[in-house]
This record gives sequence, structure tokens and C-alpha cells, in this order.
Amino acid sequence: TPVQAESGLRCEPGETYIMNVMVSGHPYWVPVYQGFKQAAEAFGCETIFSGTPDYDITKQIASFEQDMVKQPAGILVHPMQSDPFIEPINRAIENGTEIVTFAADSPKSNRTAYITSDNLAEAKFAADEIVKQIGESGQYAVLENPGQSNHDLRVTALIDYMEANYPEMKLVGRQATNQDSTAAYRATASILQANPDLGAIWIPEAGSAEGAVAAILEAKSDVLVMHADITPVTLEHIKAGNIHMALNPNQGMQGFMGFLATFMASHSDVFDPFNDYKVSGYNPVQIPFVDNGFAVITKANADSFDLNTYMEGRDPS
Amino acid sequence: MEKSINLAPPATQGMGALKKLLRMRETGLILIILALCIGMSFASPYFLTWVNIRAMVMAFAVEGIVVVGMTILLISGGIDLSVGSVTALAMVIAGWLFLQGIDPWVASLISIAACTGIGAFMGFFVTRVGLHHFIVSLAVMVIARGACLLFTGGRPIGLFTLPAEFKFIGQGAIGPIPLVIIIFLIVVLAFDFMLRRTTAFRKVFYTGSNEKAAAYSGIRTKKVIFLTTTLCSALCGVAGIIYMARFGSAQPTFGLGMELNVIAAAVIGGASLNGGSGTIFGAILGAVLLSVVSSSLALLDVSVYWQDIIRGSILLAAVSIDHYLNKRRR
Amino acid sequence: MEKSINLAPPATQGMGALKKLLRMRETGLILIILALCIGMSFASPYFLTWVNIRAMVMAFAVEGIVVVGMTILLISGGIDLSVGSVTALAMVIAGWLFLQGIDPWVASLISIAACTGIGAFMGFFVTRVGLHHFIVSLAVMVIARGACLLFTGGRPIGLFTLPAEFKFIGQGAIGPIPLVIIIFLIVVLAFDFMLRRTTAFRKVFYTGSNEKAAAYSGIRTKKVIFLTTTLCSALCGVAGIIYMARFGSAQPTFGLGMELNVIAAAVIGGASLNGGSGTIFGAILGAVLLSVVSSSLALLDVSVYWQDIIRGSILLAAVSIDHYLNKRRR
Amino acid sequence: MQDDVILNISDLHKSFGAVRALRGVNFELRRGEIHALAGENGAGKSTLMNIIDGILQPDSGTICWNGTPVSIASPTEAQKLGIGLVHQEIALCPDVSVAENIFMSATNISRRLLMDYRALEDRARSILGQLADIDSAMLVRDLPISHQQLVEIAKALTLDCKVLILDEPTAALTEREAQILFSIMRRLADQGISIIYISHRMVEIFDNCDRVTVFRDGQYITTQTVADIAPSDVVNAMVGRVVDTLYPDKMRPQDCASDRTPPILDVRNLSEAQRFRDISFQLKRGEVLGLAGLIGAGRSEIVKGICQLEGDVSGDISLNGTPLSIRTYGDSIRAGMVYLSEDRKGDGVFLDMSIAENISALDLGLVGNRVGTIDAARETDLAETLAAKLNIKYGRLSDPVSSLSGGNQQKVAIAKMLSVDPKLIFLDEPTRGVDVGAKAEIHRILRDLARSGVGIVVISSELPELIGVCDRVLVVREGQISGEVSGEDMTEENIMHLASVLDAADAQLQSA
Ligand SMILES: Nc1ncnc2c1ncn2[C@@H]1O[C@H](COP(=O)(O)OP(=O)(O)OP(=O)(O)O)[C@@H](O)[C@H]1O
Ligand SMILES: Nc1ncnc2c1ncn2[C@@H]1O[C@H](COP(=O)(O)OP(=O)(O)OP(=O)(O)O)[C@@H](O)[C@H]1O
Ligand SMILES: [Mg+2]
Ligand SMILES: [Mg+2]
Repeated sequence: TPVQAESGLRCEPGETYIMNVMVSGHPYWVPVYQGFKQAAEAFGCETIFSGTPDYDITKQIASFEQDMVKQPAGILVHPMQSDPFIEPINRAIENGTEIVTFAADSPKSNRTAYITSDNLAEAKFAADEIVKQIGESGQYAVLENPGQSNHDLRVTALIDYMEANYPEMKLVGRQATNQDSTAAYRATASILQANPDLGAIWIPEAGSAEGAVAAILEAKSDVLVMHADITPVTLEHIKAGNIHMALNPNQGMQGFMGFLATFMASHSDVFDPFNDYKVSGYNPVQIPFVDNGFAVITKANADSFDLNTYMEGRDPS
Repeated sequence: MEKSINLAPPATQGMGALKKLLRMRETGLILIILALCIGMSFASPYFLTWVNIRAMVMAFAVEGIVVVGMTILLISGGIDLSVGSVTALAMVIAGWLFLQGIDPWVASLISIAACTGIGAFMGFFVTRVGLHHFIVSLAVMVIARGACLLFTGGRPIGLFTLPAEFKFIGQGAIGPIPLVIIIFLIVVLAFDFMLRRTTAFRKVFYTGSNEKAAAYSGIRTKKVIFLTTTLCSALCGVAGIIYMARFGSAQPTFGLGMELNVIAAAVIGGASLNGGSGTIFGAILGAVLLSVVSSSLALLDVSVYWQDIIRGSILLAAVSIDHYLNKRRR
Repeated sequence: MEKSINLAPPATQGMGALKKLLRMRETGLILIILALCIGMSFASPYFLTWVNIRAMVMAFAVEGIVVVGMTILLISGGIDLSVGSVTALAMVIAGWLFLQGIDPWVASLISIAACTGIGAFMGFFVTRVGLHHFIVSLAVMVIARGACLLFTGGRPIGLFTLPAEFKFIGQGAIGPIPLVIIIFLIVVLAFDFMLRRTTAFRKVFYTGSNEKAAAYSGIRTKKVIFLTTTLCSALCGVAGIIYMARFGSAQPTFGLGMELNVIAAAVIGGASLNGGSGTIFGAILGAVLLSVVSSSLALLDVSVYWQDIIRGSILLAAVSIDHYLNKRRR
Repeated sequence: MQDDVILNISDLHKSFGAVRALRGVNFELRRGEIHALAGENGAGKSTLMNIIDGILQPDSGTICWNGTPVSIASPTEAQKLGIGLVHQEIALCPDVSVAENIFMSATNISRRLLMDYRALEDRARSILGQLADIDSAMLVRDLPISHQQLVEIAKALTLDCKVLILDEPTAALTEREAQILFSIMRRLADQGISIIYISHRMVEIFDNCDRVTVFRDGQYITTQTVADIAPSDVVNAMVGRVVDTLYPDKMRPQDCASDRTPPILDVRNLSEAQRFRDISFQLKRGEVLGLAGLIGAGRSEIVKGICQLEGDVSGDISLNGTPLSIRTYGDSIRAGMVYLSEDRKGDGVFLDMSIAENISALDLGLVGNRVGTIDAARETDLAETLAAKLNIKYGRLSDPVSSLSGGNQQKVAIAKMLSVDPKLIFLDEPTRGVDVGAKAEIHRILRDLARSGVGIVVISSELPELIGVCDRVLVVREGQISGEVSGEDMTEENIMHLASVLDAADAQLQSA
């Protein structure tokens, strides 16, 4: 519309975008939300960080429905499980709230876009790096977290990739640690015991990595540690050389692109694409999937990934 | 002989009803919840909207069915830590069977039967072997969670293909009211009535109050405990099936930590952890209180870093006030 | 004349010691653990290596300090669900203070004092307000977790800069034995001795066994309960500090679900959830059992999808066998 | 004279909600005297004792200790003053050894850091030695109720006190233990210790006490020297009217069934692995049968065995001529055979539940509708009827049983048994803690029931009660029936003779 063209892509006063997550106290969301907020500020929009502090699907759905009560322009949601969110997401869209998912998807819903890091790519990269470091024949182990889909993917993808490409690499240990550093300590200690020739270990998240490193240091073993995500503690271990490398999804981009996708979905009237949106009822800016990429963290660049430094002077919520 | 000290003269009927209300165990809790709601309706214009109320009730309705089972079990002197895993297992078994091509209704019945079996298994260890509920249900909590993983390989089972009439249980509505809420209300009212009024459930109170005295009154206390343990798991099975219909999926990690929530609701509502007392109505009020507090914090956009602190403090304050009111009333 | 009832004649001294050992509450558990260990040492050549044993002990040593506090609290008739959060809070407070530039030893003392304060806070609500331990500690569990979030913004605090002599607590060793294990053993032995032999701690048993009878004998039972509640939190504080020194970090999400593990250890070791009985030695054996089972499953590389099922089953079997052995002995 | 008074209480008031338990009572205790306190159930005796021991606080009134007003805030303070109390309800720590229980107060105030278990057990043994044969290393939870009562007494004897209060200590004791207790009491009194003695047994009061104070309905009535007053006067002062404390008439000829009707209960060769063996007896229609014996003789076990409450018994039992094949106590109740427990707090009543709920516990069918719901009105009716019949003193029927006085709790337990109109009742210490008036009433009810064809078997440690109520008494010794007395032979001497262990040894010597 002409009005829109005049003001450009800007929010009207009070136009609000919400980012909804589960386990909302988790630090993973912090840089994501910063990206979300920075993008929003650029367009003059307001943002709310919402969700449930609990690991509880029912509570997250309740909080999502409460978000809807506020009639926001859009919600960037991390659905804890995909199918339970189909109905709430579709209902929100019917009510005029645009929905984009991030880090976890609800593919059967009508959400307009899905922003994520590519867990398969991470796993592939990690596998290649392990082989590069310890050679094509050796032993490796993984810690895992059955039931958490992205962690699951990181582990199973790596194992599959190894089997397909490096048949000489032998998986000798596979333990569930559920992000608990004490459990990771115990599991790693046992794996080290049973496999003195262990060459590398792949850990899909940082909490377990902390415990695993403690066990490896205590056993004075020189196993190559690779893990995904970071915490200040694993960062220190990377700097100290105890951890070889961490792969960290580009959280800031996830939030930034997440906002853009939501905002665009809500301002889709600026765009009249060459497709069937008018008859299909879909949003014109439908984006199947955006890869926000991941960072490779080593001794060399570790300093740039200190979240505490990054957050200095910023408001977390 | 002084026709002994019947000091309470039969008041006029109206007065009597009011007095009775004031003497009820649950009155304090109702007042606290009302106070919270009134405060919230000023603090947020959205609080009293139908959508918000619906969301709040939906957030605890299915868990409320588990609360019913837990309350009865607590009254009989038991406790069950496995409710979360067993609920998840109910979803997983039914979902898995459905994917094997079994009719969803049949699958659900099999799944509920399996959960009932788990309850009977626990009941066996408690009443025959003589172990404590706590440790038996802790072990079963771990086992059932393991079974969930085993059935699913740790991945949620998508059940989009469930027939619409089955999904209707969890997603349908009669008029404006979701069927889930209606089922919940029926379960609550039925069990509340039975627990207050039927001779069968009265035995649960006797058993929990003093197991030995109950045995000396001819009550087969072990049978009672066996049955309450089984009932609690069976209701978890029912809850699991409703969740499955609602979410259209079965999640192996569902219900982590549910046990504390459910026990807390029952205890806030006046159930004693030593057995012998408690009401379904009170326990549901406890669940309502917990849910209203969580929902309010979410609605008010309270910073996540403060939410837990506020939530815990409100819980503590509410329980203290309720306790104080009850003490005074006596 | 049948000088009845004294059926056990005073046997020779050696026999007596053996009998006493066989009559001990803990013997069954020791046998079960030994059986497991022997089985494992055949199944895996690594099981009986010093490094593996060290790792197994390290895996429960710090938590073992919390088990001590919990056992004493259980004996006095209480329970504490907040141990996991309070341990995490201890790490977080000390770590945060250290980053503010405070000497780590001073920061640790302040942190332990704060945890003690939390225990006193709970003790107040239990003994003065009259609430149940369960609900008070549940609320405090939520509040303390919230406080962890607030201090850290949910992010783990990296404490690599801790001075080496401080890290020595958690990472150092005297000869081949890690200091953590030495501290653990000292705490366990000290409290086990005190609980068995000192008059002060006997009052804990009296209070837990029958609070009324204890009060009638002049024991200030509320004070006892207040103190055991406080002690448990204080020991969580100590455990938190050791964890911090060991991991060189403070994790706000540390210890989720620790409470069930810790209570399970105490209960497996013979502590009664109704108060009045339990031993530190038994509780530690309970922790050992849980740890040996977990470590064994990891060592044997059992599929993760089976581990929980096996773990829960072993737990149930062990407790049943122990119960059976105890019943026979009586 | 006045400085002889160690404890003086005047115008003391205490209410529990609407129940006015004490309404301005006075009480005076002299140094070295044994002072009996008498009153009906619910008169306020235990309440006053709890106030003296600092467990309860009075609403108003003064307590003077050695002439100075004091307020006793807790048992700890009472202990410091030198007051020791044996509670009416047993309050011991079940998970702790007998020795530790006995010395709990001493441990509490001891300055020693470490426990000396050996010394503790030695001392416990020497104190218990004078009372009974109890292993001081046993856990209290494994003791029968009568032994627990003795432990309670032993516990009080260890206190270094100036005033010792005994609240119905003999309710669960037999004659022999009671006599031991009395001699200990006299010795203590001679040492200048004052004793307050509460009992519903007039004989005990008149044989052992110096003075007696009577309460009625929370009010002070009188204090008299025992020598100046007759038992019937005390009873009249307690009840406020003349009470016929005589035992009811014995069985009349017309109550007897003809020889052809079978006995109500016929027990043959009943045995249980450890507790008793080869028990055979019959209960005839219209008769009240007694079971006598020393503590631990196994009377309760036999009766519980018959009812399938405990133990794995073998033998034949028939009820009214039909052989019984019951497997649970529930079956027994349905067959019309009920058991009143001796341990009212442990397994007799539901302390936290209401009076009405307690009374209907045995057969909920009585208060239920056909569909299995409870008819509240019928439940209240049932409770009201039985409460009136047994003269239970209560505030509301919805009050918990824990708010009743000990004797009234006992009456609730009896009401529970009567609610089902049983064919046969076993009563184990039925009048434990029940006052004289109510006791006579209960005895009359038992006799009426017997006349109407209900079988009555009474176990009692109080020989006069057995002799007064029963038509025939079986004596149990070490798990066997050692004899039977009836009619003229039913004397305390004969029963004691059959019951005591010494004679068993004699008998063995003779048969050898
Ligand atoms: N905790 C309580 N709550 C309510 N009423 C109580 C409580 N304790 C005692 N009462 C009432 O106080 C009155 C006096 O009770 P108390 O126990 O002193 O009687 P008692 O003289 O010892 O009788 P008994 O001979 O039966 O032991 C009774 O009516 C009783 O119901
Ligand atoms: N639970 C039990 N476990 C082991 N022995 C028991 C148990 N209960 C009772 N006994 C023993 O059984 C015997 C009979 O006990 P009981 O006290 O019932 O006899 P009684 O003749 O009824 O005497 P009273 O009722 O006067 O104490 C005693 O030696 C007692 O120690
Ligand atoms: Mg009394
Ligand atoms: Mg007996």
C-alpha cells in the first residue's frame, strides 16, 4: 500500500514481536534473543521474551497461547515438540499472528519459516575433523542425550557419516549423560577405562563436555574432545588446549534471521511474489528453511565467544 | 445425666451452610486463589479473557487426572514417583501400537491396561515384598523411562495419521468447552464424590490413617494399598492417552519432573504425606494455584531470571497463609 | 525352670563379633555390592583397576557429603528436596563473589554461610510456621534455582582463574588418593561416629522416632529438627564449594534431580522415610550401589536404550534382596 | 504444715475450643505423700497432669511450687523443677532400644559427649530387674503393650524427681506387676518424693494412697484422707450420684441353653508355632468366659489366632455348631466374631478420624446404601446411639478421637465392636482406663449381651473384674491352658496359683 511504501518497512507504534522458548533460563537463548532484539530495533519494533522456565510441553503451549492473547504481530517460537504445536500455531496464524520456528521445527504446521543451524553439517564437519586429527582408523566414543532431537541428530549423523565414509573408525562407547556433568564424568571415566586406546570423543552439548573433560584430565589421557555448543567453562578448556574444538551454532544470526522472517511474514504486503499464495492461502514470504550457520571455535578465536563479555552493557530480556 | 456436652446448637439452616463452608478445609485455598485472580485481573487486562482462562485450565487439566490418582494414593499412605514416566509410557505404547497398524482405540485400551499392570507390579512389591512406595516407584520411574526410550529410540513418535474422531478426545470441543476439560471435570467430580461418600473409598482413609487399626477392623489393608497404587498408574495411563490425542504425538521425554508437581498439588490441597487425609477438591485447587501462579508470571512478562524466585515465594506464602487460616479455624 | 526368652546365650567373643556383623543392618547391602563387584570383575578386566575404582568413588564422593546431611535429616523425620538447587547455589554464590574480586576462601565461607541460612529459613518454616518439610523444601528448591539464574543469567560461570591452592581441594591428591575422597571419608566417618555415639545426635533418633515421646522427655524437638534441616543445607554448601573447586566452574543448572538420587541412597541404606532410623554407613553403601550400577553399565557399554531399564531393575532387585535378608535375620 | 506443700494449684482453667476441660480446679500435694486423683472419664485428670508437666498451658490459674508461683512452659522446665510424668498413653520411641528409651531424659540433660551403651544397658537392666523380665537391648517396637507400659514406668523411675505423676499406670498390668509398682511407690514416698496417682481402681487407691482428690466434669469436688472416707463415697463424689458399683448378676439357670444346643464357640486343639499349643475350650450359651494369666502368657495371641488376626494357627473352631473356615479377620467379622484390641492407640482406634467414622469402621454396610454410598445421617445415628449407650463424653461426633480422654477413646473402641451386633466378642482389657461408673455400665451391657445369646470372652489383667464378671475363668500359662475355675473356686488365689510359672516347674518336677 502507499502508506507502507512511504514509511518503508517499519513497525507501527506498539507493534510487538515475541520470542517463545522452553527452559527459558537456558543461556542458549541469550544471544539468539539479542539478535532478535537488534533486528527489531532496526525496524522500530517492540519485543518480548517469553516461554516457560520448565522442560514441560504443556506449560510451553500454555505460554504460547497466552502470547496469542496479547495479539502480537508475530511469534518466533522454539517448539519443544513438533506435532503438539501444529494446532496452536495454525490457530495463531488464523488470528493474525505470524509464526516462525527456530532451532526446532513444526513442519506440519502452517508456520512461514524455519531458521536453524544444520545439525547434519555440524556432525559431518566434526567427523571430518576427528579423522583429520587422529587418522582414518581409530576408536571414538560419543555421549548423548536420547530424547532431545537436535542432540540426537548430531550424534546419529556423526555415527552414520563415520560408518559410511571411514569404516576403519570404530565406535567403542556410547553413553547417555543427559546434560548432567556428573553423569558425563562417570560415563567418560568408564569409557576411558574400558578403552585405553580411545582416540576421540564427540559430545553434542557443552554441559556434558565439562564433566567429560574433568574425567579425561584426571585420567591424564590425551583423548581428542570435540563438542557442540559452548559454555564459559568449555571455552576456557579450549583456550587451555583440553578441548580440541567446539562447534557453535550461530545464535545471533538465528535470532536476527528469525526476526526478519517473522517481520517479513507480518509485512508481506510489500511483496507480491510469482506463486500461488493468493489461492493457497499461504503467506507470500514462505521460506522453507534458513541455515544460520555455525562457528568453529578453537584456541585461536575463543576470545570472541565469551558470552559474559558480549553481554556487558546489554539487557538480557 | 447431663446429656453430654453437645455444645454446638443446631443453627438456622443458612447460617449452618455458611459455617460449614468456613469450616471446610479448602476454604483458605479458595480465598487465596481468588485473591490472586483479583490481583491479576487488575495487573493484566488479558487475565480474565476466555482464551487465557482456557489456556490456564488446559495447562493442568490432563495432569489433574494424575493428581486425582496421586491424592487417593497419598491418602492410603503411599506415594508414586513414577507418574511422569508412566504417563509418557502410555503415550509411547499406544502410539507404537497404532503405528503397527492397530486400531487406536484398541491400542489405547492395551496401553491403559499396561499402565494398570505397572501399578499392580508396584503394588505387588509394596504389599507382598514389603518395600516402601518411594523406592519401588523410583525404580519403576527409571524403568518406565527406559522403556519409553527403547520403544522410540529416543525420538518422538509422530501420530498425525490418528483418525479425527480419536484426536477429538484431545482437540475437540463441545460448544466452547474443550473436551479435555469436560473429561477432567467428570473424572474429578466422580472421584471426589466417591472418595467422600462411598464405603469402598472410605476404607482408603482408614488404611492410611492407621493401617493396623484398619486391619483390626477387618479391612484388607494390603488389598486397599494394592488397589490405590494400581489406580494411580491406571489414571496415568488415561492421562497419557488424552495427551496423545491432544498432541498427536507420543514423546518419550514427556512428564519429566511431573511427580513433584503432582505431589505438591495434592499436598497444598491438604493431603497428608503420612496418609489418612486429603480431598480431590483440595488437590485440584492446589493444581489450580500452581497453574495460576505460573500463568500469571508468564502473562506479566516477568523476567525469567525472577520467575522461579517469585513462583517459589508465592507457593511458600500461600501454603503458610492456608496453614494459618486452618489453624485458626480449628 | 525354663528361664524363658533369653534364647541367645552369650557366645564366645569371636562368634559374637561375627554374629554382630551378620546382625548389622548393612550386611545385606555389603553382600549385594560385593556380588555385583565380583560379577563385574569377571565381566570387565578394567573393573578392579585402581583408576576405575577411583573414578567410581569420585563420581559419588561429593554427592556423598549431601547424602550424609540428608540421612541425618531423614532420621529426624524431615526431608529436603532442595539439595540440588542449594548445592548449585553454593557454587554460584562463591563463584560470583570470586569474580567480584573477593578471596575465594572468603567467598566460599560466605557461600556456605548463605546455604546454612537457607537451611535455617526452611527450619523456621517447618518448626515455627508448622509446614511440612516436603512443601517447604520444594518451594526453596524453586527459589534457589531461581537465585542461581539471577546471579548468572543462566550462564555457567567459568572460574579458570581460581588460585591453584583453592583448586587443590577439588583436583589435588595426597599420594595416590584424591583430596576429594579424603574429605568425603572424613565427613562420613566423623558423622557416622557422631551419629552412633554422641548424645547430641542420639536426640535426632529420638525426635524422629516419636517426636512427642522425645518432647515429653525434655528434648527440644523443634530445635533438633531446625538444626538437622540447617545442617543438611550447610553440607550442600560444602559440597557445592568442592564441586566448584573440582570443575573450576559454577553451573546454575547443576544438580537437577539430585534430590531423588540422594534420598534413594539413604533409603536403600536403611533410612526410614518416617524418621527414627538410618545410618550414615548404610546410606553411603546405598550411594555406592547406585554408583557401581551406573559405572558398570557404562563400562560394559550397554546400549543406552537398555541402561535405564537394567538400572531400575537392579535397584529394585537389590532393595528386595536386602529387605528379604533383613527380614530373615530378625 | 503449710511448708510441707510442694505443689499447690488453685483456680486453674483450661478449655479446648468449646470443651471446658478444667473449670477452676484446686489441687494440693504434700511432700512424701501418695495422693490419688479420681474422677470419671473426661473429668480433666490427664489435662491437669499435662499442665503440671508443661505440655499444655493453662488458660488461667496459679501453680505454686514450694510456695512460689511458677509457669511451666515445657516438659524440659518441668524436669528442671523435678517433675516426672508417666503418661496415660504410652509415648516411647519405637525405633530405639529399651535402655535408651528409659534413659532418654538423662541423655538429654547429660553433659557427657558420648553415649556409653554398655553402662546404659547395665543400668536399664538393674532398673527393669525389679519390674519384669525385659531384654533392655530390644527395640521398643518389638515389645507387647504391657511391657511397653513397664518401660514407661521404668523410665519415670530413673528421673531424679521430687514429684512423680503416674497416670493410670496399672491399666495394662496384672496384679503382680502392679504390686511391685506399689512397693516401689511406697519406697519413693518414704524417701520424701511426692506421688500423684491416677487410677480408676478403687482398691488400689485405698490400699496404697494417703489422700484422694476428686474431680467431676473439670471441677474440683473434694480432697480427703483415705482413712476418713469409704470407697463408695469417692465414687459418689466422682459421679455426683449414688452408683451401684456391684458387678451384675451371674448366669441364671434360664440363660443356660439346653444340652442339645451347641456351644457358641468350640475350640479344639488350637496351636500356633511359637505362641501357644493345644488349646481346647468351649463357650456355652449365656455364659461370660474369662481368660486369665500373667503378662506374656499368650492370652491375646490365642484370641487373635481364633479371629485370624495374627499367626498361622491350626485346629478346629466352630461357631454355634458350624465349623468355621475363615481365612481373614474380615471373614471373622462377617461370621459375627469380633476382637477388641488391648492396644487402643496402636490398633484400636483411628486417632485422626472422627468419632462417627471410627464407630462405623467395622462394617460400612451398616451405614451404606445399596449402591455403596455412605448415608451420613445413618452414620450419625449409629454413632449417637452407641455413644449414648456407652455414655461417651464428646463435643461433636465429627471431632477426631484424639480429642477425647483416654477412657472415652476406649468407649469408642467398644462402640465400634458393638456396632455390628456380633455373635461373639473377644474383649482384651475391655475396661482399660474406664471409670467406675462406666465400667459397671459396660459390665451390665456384657451381661445383657450374654443373656441375649451373644458369646462373651473377656481377657483382663484385673482379677476382681474377671471374678466379678465371668461365670468361668480359663487360666493360660505359657501358651497352654493350665486350668479352669468357676463358681466358688473362682478366687484370686486359685487363679494366681494356676497362672504362676513356679508351679509349672513344680508340675514338671512331679511328672518327671
Ligand atoms: N486436645 C484436646 N482437644 C479437645 N478436647 C480435649 C483435648 N484433650 C482433652 N480434651 C477434653 O478435655 C476433657 C478432659 O480430658 P482428660 O483427658 O483430662 O480426662 P481424664 O480425666 O484424664 O479422663 P480419663 O479417665 O478418661 O483418662 C475431655 O472432655 C476431653 O474430651
Ligand atoms: N509381635 C510379636 N513378636 C514376637 N513375639 C511377640 C509379639 N507379640 C507378642 N509376643 C510374645 O508373645 C507372648 C504372648 O504375648 P501377650 O502379651 O499377648 O500375652 P498376654 O497373655 O495377652 O499378656 P498381656 O496381654 O497381659 O500382655 C509374649 O511372650 C510376647 O513377648
Ligand atoms: Mg486421662
Ligand atoms: Mg495381651
